[in-house]
Amino acid sequence: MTFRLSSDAMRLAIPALSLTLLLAAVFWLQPRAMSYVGLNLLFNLAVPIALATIAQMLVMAVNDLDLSMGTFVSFIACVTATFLRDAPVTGVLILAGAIVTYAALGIVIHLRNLPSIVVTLGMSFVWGGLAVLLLPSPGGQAPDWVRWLMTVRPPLAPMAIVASIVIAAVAHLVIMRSSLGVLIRGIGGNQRSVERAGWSIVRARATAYGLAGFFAVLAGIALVGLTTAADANIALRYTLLSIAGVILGGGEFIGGRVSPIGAVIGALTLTLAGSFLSFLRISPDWQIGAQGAILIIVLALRLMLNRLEKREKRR
Amino acid sequence: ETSAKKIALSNNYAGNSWRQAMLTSWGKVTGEAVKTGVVAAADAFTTAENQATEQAAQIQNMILQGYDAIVLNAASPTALNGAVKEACDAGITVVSFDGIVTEPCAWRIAVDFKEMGRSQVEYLSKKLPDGGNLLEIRGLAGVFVDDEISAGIHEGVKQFPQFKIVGSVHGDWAQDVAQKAVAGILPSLPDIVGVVTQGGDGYGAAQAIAATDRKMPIIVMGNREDELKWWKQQKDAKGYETMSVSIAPGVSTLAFWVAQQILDGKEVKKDLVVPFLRIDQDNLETNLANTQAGGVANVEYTQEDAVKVIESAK
Amino acid sequence: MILLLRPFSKPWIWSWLAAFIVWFLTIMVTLGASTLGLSQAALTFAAFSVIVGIGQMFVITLGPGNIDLSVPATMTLAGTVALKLMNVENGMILPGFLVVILIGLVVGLCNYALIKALRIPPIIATLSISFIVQSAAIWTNRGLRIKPPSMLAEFTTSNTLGAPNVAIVAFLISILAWFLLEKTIYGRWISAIGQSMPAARMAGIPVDGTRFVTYLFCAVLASVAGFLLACFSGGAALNMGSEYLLMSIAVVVIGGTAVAGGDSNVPGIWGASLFMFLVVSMLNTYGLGAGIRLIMTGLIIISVIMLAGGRRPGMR
Amino acid sequence: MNDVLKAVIAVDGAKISFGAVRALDGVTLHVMPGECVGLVGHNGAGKSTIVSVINGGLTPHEGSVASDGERLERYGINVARARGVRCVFQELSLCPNLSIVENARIMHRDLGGFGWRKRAAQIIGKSLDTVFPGHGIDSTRTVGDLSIAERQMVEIAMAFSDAGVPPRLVILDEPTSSLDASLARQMLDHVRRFVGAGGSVIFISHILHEILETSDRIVVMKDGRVVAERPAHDFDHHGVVEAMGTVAKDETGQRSAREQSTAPLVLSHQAAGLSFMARKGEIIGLAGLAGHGQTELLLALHASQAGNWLPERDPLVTFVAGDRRLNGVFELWSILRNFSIASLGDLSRRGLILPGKEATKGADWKRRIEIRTPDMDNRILSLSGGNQQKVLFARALATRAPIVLMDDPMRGVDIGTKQEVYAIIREEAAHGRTFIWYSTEMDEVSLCDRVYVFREGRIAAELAGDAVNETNIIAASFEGVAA
Ligand SMILES: Nc1ncnc2c1ncn2[C@@H]1O[C@H](COP(=O)(O)OP(=O)(O)OP(=O)(O)O)[C@@H](O)[C@H]1O
Ligand SMILES: Nc1ncnc2c1ncn2[C@@H]1O[C@H](COP(=O)(O)OP(=O)(O)OP(=O)(O)O)[C@@H](O)[C@H]1O
Ligand SMILES: [Mg+2]
Ligand SMILES: [Mg+2]
Repeated sequence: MTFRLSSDAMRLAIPALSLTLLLAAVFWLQPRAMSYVGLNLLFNLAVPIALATIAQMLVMAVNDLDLSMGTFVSFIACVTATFLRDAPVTGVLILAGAIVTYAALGIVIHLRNLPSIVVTLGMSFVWGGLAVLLLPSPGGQAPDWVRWLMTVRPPLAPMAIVASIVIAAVAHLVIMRSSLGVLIRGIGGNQRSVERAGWSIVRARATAYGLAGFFAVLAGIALVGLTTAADANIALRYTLLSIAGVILGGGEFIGGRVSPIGAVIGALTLTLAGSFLSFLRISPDWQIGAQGAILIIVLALRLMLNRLEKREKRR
Repeated sequence: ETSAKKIALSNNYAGNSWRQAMLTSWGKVTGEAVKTGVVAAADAFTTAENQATEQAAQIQNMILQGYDAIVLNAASPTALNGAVKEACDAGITVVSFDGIVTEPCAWRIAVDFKEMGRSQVEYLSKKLPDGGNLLEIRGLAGVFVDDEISAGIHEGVKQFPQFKIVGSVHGDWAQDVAQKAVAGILPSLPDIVGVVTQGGDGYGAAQAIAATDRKMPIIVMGNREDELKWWKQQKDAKGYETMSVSIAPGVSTLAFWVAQQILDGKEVKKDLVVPFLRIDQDNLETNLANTQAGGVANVEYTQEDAVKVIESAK
Repeated sequence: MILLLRPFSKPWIWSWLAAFIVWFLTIMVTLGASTLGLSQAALTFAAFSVIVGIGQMFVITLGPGNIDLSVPATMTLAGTVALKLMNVENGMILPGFLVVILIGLVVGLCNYALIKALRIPPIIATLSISFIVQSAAIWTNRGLRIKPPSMLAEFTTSNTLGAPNVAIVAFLISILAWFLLEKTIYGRWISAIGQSMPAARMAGIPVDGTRFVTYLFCAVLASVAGFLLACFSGGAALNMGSEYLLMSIAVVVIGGTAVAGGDSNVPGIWGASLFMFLVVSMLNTYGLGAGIRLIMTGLIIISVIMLAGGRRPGMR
Repeated sequence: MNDVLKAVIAVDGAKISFGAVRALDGVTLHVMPGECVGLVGHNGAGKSTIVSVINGGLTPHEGSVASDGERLERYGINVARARGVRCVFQELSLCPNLSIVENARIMHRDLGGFGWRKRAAQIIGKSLDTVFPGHGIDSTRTVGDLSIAERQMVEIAMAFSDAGVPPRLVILDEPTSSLDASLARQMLDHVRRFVGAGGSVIFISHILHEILETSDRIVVMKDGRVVAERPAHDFDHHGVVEAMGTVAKDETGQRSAREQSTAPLVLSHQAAGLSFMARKGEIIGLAGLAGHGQTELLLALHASQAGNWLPERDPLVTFVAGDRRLNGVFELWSILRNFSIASLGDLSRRGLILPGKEATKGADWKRRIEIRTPDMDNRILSLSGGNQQKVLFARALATRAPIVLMDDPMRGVDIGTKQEVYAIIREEAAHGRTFIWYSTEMDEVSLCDRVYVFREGRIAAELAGDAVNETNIIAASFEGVAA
């Protein structure tokens, strides 16, 4: 073979294949899913997860980890369902403030050389507290334009698919193709040499965090658009889901090795895995355990494909 | 005639004894109903984590699977509205209970949680006419039920101003969390005469207080077997008096029958109310005897019960 | 002066300082009347976080990405199964305890088997296992709360010479952990692996064996903590471990262990565990609402790490 | 004084200390246009530190930096780059997760704007073609997938590349440490071309003949000071070594051919090509062009002997890493702990470490191999690159393992130390230890009893006794390629 897969392409091929296999299994179990409406139902809740995964990926690209993703998205959801609807100007200001706070976190973490895990763990309490203050009991309502955006029915493909493609494309352009993306990933790969080339690491890290904040804000808004209302605990699981999504998509914890398209695929895979389970009709006792099993199976699949790929490469 | 209809239970959490009792009741009653051919299927689905987003996905999957009705204990009264609306649009009957949803197209079998909170203070006012200091144990912050019960309790305190809440902690409806929270605040509290609770936390509070040399205040219980057993011991030993109140896990079976009745074409009001299950000093023993060791005091409903509830709402 | 300042270079001092300040602020509300009660309560509840925290610390020391998310589920399963097996009989305590250890070993084995066989990041592997373990806990007795044998209930809830028994147990475990880390070859090995796995391999360290033992150790400690907690609170509940997921990680990192691995410290875990309990007590005592309370907790954590942080490059 | 006016960069009286260590103790260094300055000195002499000063990464605590006769008060990385100062660092400093093109983007700050990928590819491609004709490196490849030699080539090409600001002074800090002879030759030729065209180069290397034949002027550093500075033709090999303060015994070629074919077999391995075997007391060389499978064989030998699950009481092999950042040092640890990690079994009782024994053994080896540090409890990263390498050496030699695997371990080790290590190796071999030694330096390969020559991942030839010489090895390395 003269054609050589770049390591980026490899990083992508595996998650894409596992998603395809899983999708085939779901269609086999539930042929009804193979329709415009069916695909939308399968995937629309993956849209906010995909956005949160991209956000997490940006933080992971600079060798950090964000443990506050879930509470942050919950907080944004609360803001969206209250201020953004009732007082759009204030709402937008709060969202902008949240993004600035994220960027500031990046700065503090860099300047004081703090472990991002601890800082974001602390922030997860702060965002959670703010969300509880904002919505002590669930409620609020999605702004109409958000609701419209998330329920619009484009021709050809359902909203969920279109949105996923758009998110993947935009994130790919920003992170993989632009100079800014190269800089951010460069910090993950070898911060020292980026610094020696004369770049300001603080500024770059702040930008990475700010961008992550931006994508997380979009995740919160999209989530409210789907659920129509918010509560303070609405997205707590996004922390783990987003990390799992990045990993499933071929990203790594350190070294700036990430793949935005993979991350979106990872988020879709995770969502689909849940549906696959409910189509299997397992006894309630073991339904939770089956979630673990399916994760394991998907990852085993990844490993198998990885091996195949390696063998291919060696030839 | 509903023998061809399929009903699904969408449950958001399975991590405590109340939910487990609820699932057991569902399994028992619907299993019978499926066997006798009342309905074709009644499958239970549980999400791994107590998360609205996951449950929304679960409901969307149920739509795909072609269920005729979805019985729902919701993680959030509002955050599932999108998914519930989609189910209604697909022609599916949605009946929510315990954790109800606000989406108008769904039915609600509600418990008056506010009254549940208020009645605790009312009870205390009868036992302790002079009033005194109260400790409030709340549930999980940001959850609808917690907010409702707490609002009821505060309403009660307003109504009986001889009481004053001097401390408030979150026990997350778990004995060990409650125990920890109470143990932490207790040293700094003045004397307290009563503990108002939300269920699932009374025994933990009792343990925490027993570990100090304080006099045992009146702790309102939440129908858990260990709470009742502790109460019984205290009652036998020194005539301890209190009451216990909670929603019966078997309400899931009521929701099942209501869904069945709606599928059968019955006219049913969107908002139904079930009474909460209250245990008092005199019926403690009978209730304790009827409660499974380590479980929750329970009532299961039959089709006739459901019909009665529906009739009385008209 | 230099002697006075020297302790401030130790990473664990900050968590102790924070715990002390919060403790002081809390007892000041009652002008000191609550000193004994609060201290005992703090020691008692910190003990559980210390036990799970130590296990988590060993795992985190193994390097970036190593973390055990199956801790809560393991605690639940161990508590549930052991209490069911003992069935309130004092004579069954020993078998009960053996089962607890066995559960820890099996969970640890599964965790490492997955990490190794599937080559997946531990965070994902242990998460998957935790779902399965949680299911197993539900399946064993569907969340019924069975009381602990009277001797165990008595032991876990009483004091010896004013110190809570559970705290004494935690203290003994801490001594063991400290000894392992500081004095033995094993301690050197995990620290080496945490700094660089390839380098550890080339230095002849049995990397897989060491990591495997570490995951076992963490799971066994979680299991023991679950068992003690179930006995202490009068029965196992299905959600009793959930608090300890974030808690076990928080006490490790606030305690000054390097999140990037290779550097751990035991005293910090105690400081951090006391702090995590006391901060909630303090905010409860001052009567702050849940929202404010959460925000304050978060800000305090960040301030502690800001004061303590920036010690050494490459901490991230 | 005219000097300072013309100098591309003139450092005057620079002093820098790291804690108690005086890395630079008043160094004055002027680099003129169109000259190549060779910088030599023992490990830890301060060479890399003066590089950091010129490159703007470190601000001297005392002293000044001037350029083109203008004293620069606020000198920093960006000022240096704007004046055309480029640097190839001692440790590899590309981002392994990025492609070569993307690394070029990082290195050249003002390459941005639409279509930068195309421009970057052109720039780096052109530079690679000039420095290493026939390199065969595709610039869209990810750096992490390249061999260590290829990475070094890219880095060198990157420093000579021109994206707007042309390079005027290129600093090469041990650039050839991972290159084999032919690639090193190409690079040195380019340096001469570059200097001939008016550029300036600071060239640091421990391989003295490279310095002697490439530089116009040689600066010798010792303990943070410049101790000698003369035109290159005034120096010879011996003179440089003497100036460095090392008592040189010219030992190259002193190998006495030993006949080992009767010694017992201790290790054999079926690799691709000829089969590999090692006998007790042998020094076996792995030669050939860099990156042709030598390291892989060492890793395979190690993996097949070292237990991953159970601790071994008497391990058969021990390993000296060449890529010390990746699989050598433990960065958080002290020098002592880094040294003792492989021999803890002998320094302990029932799994308990005996601190006294550990310290004694550490002090012993510190003396034996001259690790330049005031205290073995200092952190390993406080050592210069070469001294870190010595620690790794001591780590392996201090074990009882009968076979020592060495992955080009002399990278960055100064010539005095090398001679000592060679002596130790010979002595240990005489006592029955087996050494399997991958080296990119011909001098070292010639020290071996027997040599396996690698080509394209296979063992292509085996040379023994007097057949071990440069001509035969080069012939075997290129056999078939030329044909
Ligand atoms: N970051 C640092 N912290 C502490 N000491 C340092 C640091 N960097 C260098 N040193 C010390 O400064 C001295 C000079 O080091 P430098 O790296 O310049 O030596 P070198 O001449 O490049 O040696 P080599 O040939 O081994 O690379 C050494 O003693 C080293 O230990
Ligand atoms: N070179 C080595 N590399 C890795 N582990 C080792 C090495 N040598 C010994 N060990 C391990 O270190 C521990 C101590 O082993 P060692 O043989 O040194 O015991 P000892 O101190 O001789 O004990 P005793 O006094 O009982 O003989 C054991 O767990 C052993 O397996
Ligand atoms: Mg150097
Ligand atoms: Mg020994």
